[in-house]
Amino acid sequence: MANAPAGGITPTHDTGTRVTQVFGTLAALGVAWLCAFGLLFSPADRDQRESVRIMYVHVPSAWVAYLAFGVTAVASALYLLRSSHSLTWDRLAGASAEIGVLFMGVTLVTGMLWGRLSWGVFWTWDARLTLTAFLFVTFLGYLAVRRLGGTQHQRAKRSAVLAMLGVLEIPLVHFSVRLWRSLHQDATVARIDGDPDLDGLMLFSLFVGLIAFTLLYVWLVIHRQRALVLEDALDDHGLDAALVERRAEAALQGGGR
Amino acid sequence: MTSVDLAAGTTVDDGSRPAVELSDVVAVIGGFPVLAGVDLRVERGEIVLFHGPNGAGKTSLLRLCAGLLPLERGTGTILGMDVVDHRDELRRRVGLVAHANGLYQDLTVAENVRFWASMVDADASEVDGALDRMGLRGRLADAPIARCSAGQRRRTALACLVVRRAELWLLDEPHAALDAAARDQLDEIIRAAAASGATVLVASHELERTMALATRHVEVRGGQIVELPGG
Amino acid sequence: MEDAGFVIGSYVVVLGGIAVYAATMISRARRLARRVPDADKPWT
Amino acid sequence: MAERIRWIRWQRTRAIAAKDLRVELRGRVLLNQVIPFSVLVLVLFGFAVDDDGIAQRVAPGLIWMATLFSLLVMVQRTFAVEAADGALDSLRVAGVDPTVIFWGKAMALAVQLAVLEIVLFAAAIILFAPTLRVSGVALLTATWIVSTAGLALVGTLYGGLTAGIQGRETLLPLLVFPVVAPVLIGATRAVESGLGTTGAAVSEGWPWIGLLTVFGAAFAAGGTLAFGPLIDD
Repeated sequence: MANAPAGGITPTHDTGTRVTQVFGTLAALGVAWLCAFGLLFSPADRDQRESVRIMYVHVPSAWVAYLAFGVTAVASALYLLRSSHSLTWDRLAGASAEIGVLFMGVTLVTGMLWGRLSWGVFWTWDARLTLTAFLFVTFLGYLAVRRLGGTQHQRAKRSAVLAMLGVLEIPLVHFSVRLWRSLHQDATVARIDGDPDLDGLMLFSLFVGLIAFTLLYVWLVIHRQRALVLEDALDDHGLDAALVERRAEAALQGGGR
Repeated sequence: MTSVDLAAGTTVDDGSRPAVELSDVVAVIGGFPVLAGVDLRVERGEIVLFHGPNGAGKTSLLRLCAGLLPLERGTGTILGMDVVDHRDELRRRVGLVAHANGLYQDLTVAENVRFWASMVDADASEVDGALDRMGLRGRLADAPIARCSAGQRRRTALACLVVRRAELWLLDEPHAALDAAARDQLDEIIRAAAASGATVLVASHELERTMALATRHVEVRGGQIVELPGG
Repeated sequence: MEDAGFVIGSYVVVLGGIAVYAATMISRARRLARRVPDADKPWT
Repeated sequence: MAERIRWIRWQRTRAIAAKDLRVELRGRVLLNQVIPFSVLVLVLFGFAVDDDGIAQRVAPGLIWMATLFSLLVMVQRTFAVEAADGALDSLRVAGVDPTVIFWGKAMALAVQLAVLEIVLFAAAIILFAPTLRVSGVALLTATWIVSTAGLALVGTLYGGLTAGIQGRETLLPLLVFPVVAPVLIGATRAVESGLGTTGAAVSEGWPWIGLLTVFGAAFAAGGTLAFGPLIDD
């Protein structure tokens, strides 16, 4: 594929604009504050001691993961229901799902690290952790299906329907795991985020963490969504170039007989 | 988008429109434009022969007419119905027989035809009629497809077309792997179909054989139609 | 700080993971952007 | 008019189910390959678990794990029959309504799955000799029916999506296993209650039947709506 763009002039803009710069810097500031406070200033918890610091990254990551999958579900529904079937919704769903899987992954890892410190075991079949793992695998499947072939609208329709099925499964998995966990009368395991008594400053920092991670999510999803726009545009350009080649092929073969 | 006509007759097409009308149609498979701007018009009752080198797009053209290949660009109507908007409706009246005959290997010839008949509520007499027309009666009808000859499978697939009352026949290399007798029989079947009002599009390499059969020859190259003068 | 390994580790996992993803994603976006004319970028 | 259409759709659904079952009777893949495979999986579990006490306790779980593996094989087989000779294309070219295809194939898959589960249950009784009691029969039968329906619906739905796609052997498990987790949990607990393993009471099983029914209903509705867009281009 010739890398000189079809437009001839070398484009100046990449996926960044004023909007992304604003979100990017705010997110960076928020995360910086979160790390500083989380690691240095915040007091250790009475009974969880230092391990509570993990909460400042674990809870915001989990929040963004669920937010991202929510956006994917809403965007998928909008793609299906709106008669315009605009691909923007599909690309937003795809970008948000990819970022959701990333945040869900780190949520699971930090959850295990925290679990290891709090109860000495990496994985407990806690209802919430199990649902998180379920969503992680479900959306890995979603991303795999997005990469299947077909036209852009085929991809969009197939992915949107799969996202809707994903939403349908959440309550089913949630109730079955909760019903299943209720059978086990193991020791009253402290809830995963431990609900240590958060004093004002700790609560405020957790809140800053949530805001910072949400800004980070928005920044990432804007860039990723635009990258998908570029990918689709390249497909179309690719198609134009391929059409030119294909039509030339006809003239070429003509010389045969 | 299931159309309301499941039981009643179709309500969309008035029969006057041409069987196939494509303008600047582009279709893509895996990023490659198999059809790169096809313009084609076929009247009802014609037998049109598409020939051209391998990979020219003959099969893709037939699959597009059968509503199996999504339209990337351009517009098209089959039997008067838009390829995109009325896709389910037009599919009901189109029959495609390709290398894969769309038959169930483990079922017998008769069972296959009866199954496809049940998909369009054709009754037993139509099934017998189709089997007769294709010379698939008696012991032949009870042979499982897996043990049938290429000719018998091809004729079974055509019987399924007849029983489905397909108005547009799309045949991809119909003469492939057939002996001389089976080929003549096939030509008779195609002529009879056209005589009874069906439109037949044939994609084939066998120029001499199908030259006589077709009312028009169209050369396909590089995903486009290259009209031959006079034809 | 007690359990420093795990606590610092969790921060490294979260922020490191996000940073790696952001870097690869944006550099790929920049490469794509060079090959697509500005007309096709709705945000410009 | 409406009932006439509904009658016709039901006729076609039955025709597809009958076709699938006849293809199965002729090919006998279920009898000759899938059922031996599932019993073999059970035997391998037996080797792995090794301790009779534990084996007896986990027998219900092993039955359903073997069923899930067999479900994947059967789903790929039912759509391979269609794709092998381009029949799925022919079904679509014939303009057969996707909902009819979905329910027809799901019914045929459910029948075959039900047969497989009975054989597996008998094999587990022989291999692992779990406690058996008459009072649990009603619960076991309910579990059998409801789980089979749920698994058949999910299998057909995601089998349709991956039919004819390269790499479907790996994509299908990735899509199906998370979704059928509730069935694995629910059906295992229900069978445990039915058999009385680990002293579970029969009454403890019925909430799980409720959950499995909701699961089946969700995928009956979800499948009817989603199957068309998923298999269609």
